[in-house]
Amino acid sequence: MERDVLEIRDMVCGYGGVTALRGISLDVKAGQLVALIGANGAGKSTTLRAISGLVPPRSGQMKFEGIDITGARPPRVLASGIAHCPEGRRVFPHMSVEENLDMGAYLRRGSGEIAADRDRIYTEFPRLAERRRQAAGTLSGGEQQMLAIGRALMSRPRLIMFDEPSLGLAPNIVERTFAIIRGIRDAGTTVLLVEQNAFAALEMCDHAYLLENGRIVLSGAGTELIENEHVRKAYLGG
Amino acid sequence: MSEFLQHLVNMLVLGGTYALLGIGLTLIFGIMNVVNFTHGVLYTFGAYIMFIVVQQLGLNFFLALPVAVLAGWLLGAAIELTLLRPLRGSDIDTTMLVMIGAWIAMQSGTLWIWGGVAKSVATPFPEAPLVLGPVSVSWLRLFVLAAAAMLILVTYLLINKTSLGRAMRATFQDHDTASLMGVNVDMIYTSTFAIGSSLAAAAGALLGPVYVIFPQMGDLAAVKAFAIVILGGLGNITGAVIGGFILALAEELGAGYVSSGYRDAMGFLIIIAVLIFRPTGLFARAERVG
Amino acid sequence: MTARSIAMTIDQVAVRFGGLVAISDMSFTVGEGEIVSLIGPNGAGKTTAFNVMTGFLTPSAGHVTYQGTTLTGLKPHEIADLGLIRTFQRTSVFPNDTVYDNLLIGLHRQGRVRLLDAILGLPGARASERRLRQRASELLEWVGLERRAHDAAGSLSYGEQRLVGVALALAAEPSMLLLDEPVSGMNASETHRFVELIRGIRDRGITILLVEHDMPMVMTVSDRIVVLNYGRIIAEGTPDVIRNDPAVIEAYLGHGAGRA
Amino acid sequence: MRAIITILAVITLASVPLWLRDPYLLNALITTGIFVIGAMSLNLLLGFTGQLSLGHIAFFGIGAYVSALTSLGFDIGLPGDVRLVHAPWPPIIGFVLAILIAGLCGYFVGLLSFRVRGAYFVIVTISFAEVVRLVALNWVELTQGPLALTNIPSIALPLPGFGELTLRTKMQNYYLVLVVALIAYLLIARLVHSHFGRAMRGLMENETLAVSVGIDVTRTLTIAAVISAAIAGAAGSLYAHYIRIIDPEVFAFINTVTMVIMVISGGKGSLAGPVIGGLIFGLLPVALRPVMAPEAQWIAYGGVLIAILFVLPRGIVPSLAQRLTRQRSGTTALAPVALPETGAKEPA
Amino acid sequence: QTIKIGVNEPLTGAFAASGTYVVNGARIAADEINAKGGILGKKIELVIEDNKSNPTEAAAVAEKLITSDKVPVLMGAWGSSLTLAVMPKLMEYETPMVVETSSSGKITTTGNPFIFRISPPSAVEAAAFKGIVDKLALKKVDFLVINNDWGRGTAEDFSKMMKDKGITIGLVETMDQGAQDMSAQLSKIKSSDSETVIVTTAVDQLTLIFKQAAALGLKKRIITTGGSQNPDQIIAQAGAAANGTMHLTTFLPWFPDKTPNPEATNYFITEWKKRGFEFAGCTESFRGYDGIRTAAAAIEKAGKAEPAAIKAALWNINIKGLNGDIVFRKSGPEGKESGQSQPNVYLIEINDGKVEMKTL
Ligand SMILES: Nc1ncnc2c1ncn2[C@@H]1O[C@H](COP(=O)(O)OP(=O)(O)OP(=O)(O)O)[C@@H](O)[C@H]1O
Ligand SMILES: Nc1ncnc2c1ncn2[C@@H]1O[C@H](COP(=O)(O)OP(=O)(O)OP(=O)(O)O)[C@@H](O)[C@H]1O
Ligand SMILES: [Mg+2]
Ligand SMILES: [Mg+2]
Repeated sequence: MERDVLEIRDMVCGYGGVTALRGISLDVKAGQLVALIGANGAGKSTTLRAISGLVPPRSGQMKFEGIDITGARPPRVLASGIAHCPEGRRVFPHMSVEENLDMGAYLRRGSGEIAADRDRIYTEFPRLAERRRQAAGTLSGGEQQMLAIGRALMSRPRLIMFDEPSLGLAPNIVERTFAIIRGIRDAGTTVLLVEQNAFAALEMCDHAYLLENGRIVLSGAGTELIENEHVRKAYLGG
Repeated sequence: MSEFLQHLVNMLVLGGTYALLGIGLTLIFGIMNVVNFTHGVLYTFGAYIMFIVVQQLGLNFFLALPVAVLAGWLLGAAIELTLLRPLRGSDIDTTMLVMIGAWIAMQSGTLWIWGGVAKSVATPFPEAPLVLGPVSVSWLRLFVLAAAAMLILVTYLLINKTSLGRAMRATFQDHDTASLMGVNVDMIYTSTFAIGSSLAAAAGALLGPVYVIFPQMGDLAAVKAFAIVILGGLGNITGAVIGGFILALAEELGAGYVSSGYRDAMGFLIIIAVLIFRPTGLFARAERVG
Repeated sequence: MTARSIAMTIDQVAVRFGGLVAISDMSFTVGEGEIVSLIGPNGAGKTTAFNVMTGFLTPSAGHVTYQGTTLTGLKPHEIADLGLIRTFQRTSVFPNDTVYDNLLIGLHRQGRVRLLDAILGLPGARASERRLRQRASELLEWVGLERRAHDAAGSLSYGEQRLVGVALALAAEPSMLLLDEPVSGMNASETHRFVELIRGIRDRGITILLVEHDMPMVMTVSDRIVVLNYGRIIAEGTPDVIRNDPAVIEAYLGHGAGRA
Repeated sequence: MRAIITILAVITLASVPLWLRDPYLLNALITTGIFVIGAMSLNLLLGFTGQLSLGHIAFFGIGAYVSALTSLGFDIGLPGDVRLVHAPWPPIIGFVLAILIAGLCGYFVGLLSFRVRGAYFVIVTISFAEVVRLVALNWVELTQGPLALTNIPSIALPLPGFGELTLRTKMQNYYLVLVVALIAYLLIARLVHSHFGRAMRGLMENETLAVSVGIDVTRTLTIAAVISAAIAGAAGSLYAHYIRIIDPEVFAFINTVTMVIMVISGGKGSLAGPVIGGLIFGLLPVALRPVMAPEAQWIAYGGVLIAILFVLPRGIVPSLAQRLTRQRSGTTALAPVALPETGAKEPA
Repeated sequence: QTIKIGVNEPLTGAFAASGTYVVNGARIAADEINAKGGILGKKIELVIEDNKSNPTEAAAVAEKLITSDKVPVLMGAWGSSLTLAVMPKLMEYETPMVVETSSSGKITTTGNPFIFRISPPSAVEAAAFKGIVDKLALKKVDFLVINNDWGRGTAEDFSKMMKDKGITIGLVETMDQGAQDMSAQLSKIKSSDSETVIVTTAVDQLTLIFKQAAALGLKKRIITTGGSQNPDQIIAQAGAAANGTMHLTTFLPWFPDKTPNPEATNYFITEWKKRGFEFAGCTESFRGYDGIRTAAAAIEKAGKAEPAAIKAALWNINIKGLNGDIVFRKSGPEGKESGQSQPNVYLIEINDGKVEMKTL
């Protein structure tokens, strides 16, 4: 389990004239849960977008399972085994809950297995089962978030990236979501997690990176970061 | 009474025509969000393909139809690749204007190549109409009605029941996220536009022989198509069909019982009235705030 | 608790979407100058309640009264004119304008001058412009986004956009503020700072109704909490009462949330 | 800086008749100018409230008919054997009435626009224009229908103490159009830079949010529609008195399309956009006429349109302004990379 | 050194087909004249401009032809609204124009002394039709006309004439120019109790009407007016549906010998075919041919290529056009009369896909 599945070297990227990431290097080992924390605007989401190919990197290199994915478009990144649950839910508003879930399995074949996965998600989030025919755009914020998480799980990735999955979820659902994330990690899926709920994220992760102003300024085991004075002050409210 | 029956039959035939005009546009305008001013040109294009294949090459009418559809598909794909793809992500008004430019240029090109004189296409259908009591209807138009119904059904199934259709809808609701789901959005853009275009060409190929074929024939068709698509709610195929029949009914009864000068006015008044009471078309999508 | 006058009354409000009951028979009040939190599971109807209070939705039954005015039939902007201002759960900014211009638009209520004055550029209109710019700068500083003043609001990160949303609500000069999950997307330290901001707002006499899933924050800041589940009020009381209410723990807090 | 450019532009435009003696080119400039006024009014709606009026020619045409009928007089039967007879009035009154009545029509369309947005507004405006066209075509007693209103008098300016000045020459008409255009430009500029203009922008970008901070949609959109329609009506009146014949063809869809081309190619939402776009697409046909076959002229016209948007996708003025600021400050002015919200927007 | 004649025609837009026909006819006339040595020792040169089927453009084109190209006389502008838009320019620059197609009565009645029209306004056509009416034993007629000056004018003038003859007028239905589906109007006419329908519109809509009337089982006598019908195109496109229809026309290319000027007709038709144009276009293009010959005759008579002289000379010409003698008579308010010539009008019938002349 010591193999690096995801290796990122000196990645720089941005939007138009803005540079959002100023040279990021990070490694994610197989089967680990890696957390990425940082303040608003630090570049966490951009990092995930760069990995999944939504924002093309300007320089640097990315490898997944030894294969170069630098500059690959999202479908290829997904096909190579990386799923991305984006920030801000991003459900397809005029499609039903069920169709949204099916979109998550777009690249998969075999309707039987897909249906089984869908049912598993309905068991995890019974609320979604109640609303399976409702247009996703009319769901409440938290319901949409559950849907976004479920949809990302539908692709059965080997590496899954969550961008603030707890956003807008009720405490009991946050608990369940974190349990799910731990569960898939335990089942062998690698996880890259961006969370504002830094305490919870650091507590459950195997390794963590702290991002500030588009640079990685700190990394280590989750518990190490929790102990860190700067992290406590700036991110844990202590 | 017999006049009324005849009007009703006309309405059915015309409504089918309108629905056919609407579905191609529902894809491109309703789902893809491109204000597609080339819809009318593609309609004209389909009709001219029929003219070339049937009248100039002397091939079979029924063989010409799929040729026209295919040609529409190709032209649509070409338009998307050359004109729309470079402007992906631009404002909807920018792409609209590019489509206006393409419309003007292509229509004039048609005029240049074929001249302004109207053409017509011979069909294998008998000239004598089908007479049922007090009403008569031409065989050709019955065929068009049947073909329209089939195309509408196929389109409906494609959009609502296939994974390609689902990917199309997803792409135009949020194309970044769709690509995260593994959708090849470039392919979807091109194929949606191409399918919509082939439907426009199909409408032209079917209706060209019913009417006559000339360079500006698509303009009126396009205006009606826009009205129908919006009346039925953007992207809603069932809505477009019902919208088509409502428009046909309004025009038919408007011309029959109000005044033929106000025939088209009736259609537009209905549109205004419907939108006053249902501001997002007959079949609005559910929306929420907050 | 001292007897205070009532700012808002929600009276037997119900909302249905087709067959779906989002809120049923909801009644509670918010006192003048109070901070009340409205909490509950996802889909309980909290945002829907906000939509009713601010006129974006017409309730299927019941009505809302704000400072003696029944809000039924009022349009959202008329309700905003009464000083009842909300924020949105989703990020909501004017994406193509700079952050600074966003705030100027948000200051609409304070910047009204007669159309003719504005067109003719009369001194009154110009003085008003100056005041607005002054105020926009203050607000910018207040949310700590000075650095981003001239960036398009749509290009900010998620969390930054949420801050703009709150600043916009404040720009509209509320007498009562409805905040829909204001700290979602903020970390613990940022939340901390935000709690101070909210207290500051309340101290200026602005009533606050808060929807939030961040329990530590809700528990520290609220005077009173109302709990919704499936569109019904299942509990109401001080943070201490709510924290230990078994029904609330079961439906919402979850058993691990004791730490909150 | 901007003021200097504006003043220079005005001086240049004002000097044109002094050195340009070719009546054909002056004629082209005058008709272009009239359409530019129409385009500016369309820009007020499209560029500043985001509502695309594809029936904008209706207001222009209404202005033209009102002005023509006021100055020609009419005699029509009303229900119940009443006749409404109107004796000819001076064209200048027609001009004022054109503005008022077009504005009134704008009011009604504005009320509608409070309910319908985006594509739905587009189709309502198209429908409105078509209905108006059909009324003009079929109410033969009033409008002479397709037989056209002919012999419309030229505008005469009352000069107190000196009687009247009838504007017959090209030069006089040129200055008339220029002055009206300037007034319209200033009016729109003041409007969009006021707090009212900000309200319009707010509505355009995020209506829900705008409403929640107290912006009145109905009022804002109605005022914008009224002013826009009134300006278009003024342009229509100028058209009627300059061309001196008017028939229902004036409502042709292609005329609206021409204005839309002028606005978007020049840059919607920028004040100078419709002027620049208008001059280009008003004069392009004049430039193309001698060099190629008629059909080819249209193809070239469409081609130029597409080419401009490929190079300057946001329209000439905004795209160039963006490049200039980028060069000057060395950094990019930020355009937010489109990240759609969960609620899909309807097309405009 | 040439003598210029301005041609202001729709070559693009809705009327492109007709405008192009007219221009092609005009070219034949110019080539013929030049082949014979031109006029006044100079060749004539046609300055052809496209008015884009748009009145504003038509006026601009007139301005260009007169001021930039300095043509002393124009021909144009096909449609009535196009011609009407040009007329103020003629006054402004005092330049005459030969109107070859437009039919609106207004053109010659509003007092524009620079207008010389060789096509018949509907009143003239109605008057010519008067003699035929009795032979057809009409009792009650419906109208289906294009909703423009031409259609409306025809309905009005023919109704007036027929009422005087004791014929009852039934429905007057209109259709928009460009409309493709006339079933509603035809259904209404089908259920009326008239036996004849007078139809006025351009050839494309005529084709559609015949087809749609056949599809609806409408079995009434159809008579078309206006002379723009291109019967050959109708026969080709409407097929059997055209059988039995009658057409009022001003030119008889099928029977050159029966035309007022057989020699010219034959020359024109031969030339037309030689240039590879469709025969069907003759019924429109002859107007351009006659128009240019009229203008040329006036220049010759004037002895110089100057507007005022040409205008004066137009009053004095007398040439044999393809559809009759072109001689201008005064029309309109006194002192500023326009010129109007009286072309011949014929009735033809389509039978078994062939054009037959009805002797009147
Ligand atoms: N679409 C965009 N266009 C332009 N700039 C952007 C865009 N998205 C993000 N940025 C900029 O990139 C930087 C990093 O943003 P990013 O979204 O990665 O931050 P983040 O760490 O995820 O913050 P948050 O916690 O608020 O979500 C910010 O300065 C932001 O303004
Ligand atoms: N326009 C609508 N159409 C149909 N159902 C709706 C609509 N708006 C809301 N709902 C439903 O009503 C319920 C209440 O939604 P609401 O947004 O008020 O929940 P909430 O309490 O704010 O939840 P969250 O904490 O997740 O934001 C949800 O189940 C939602 O799916
Ligand atoms: Mg983020
Ligand atoms: Mg909510």
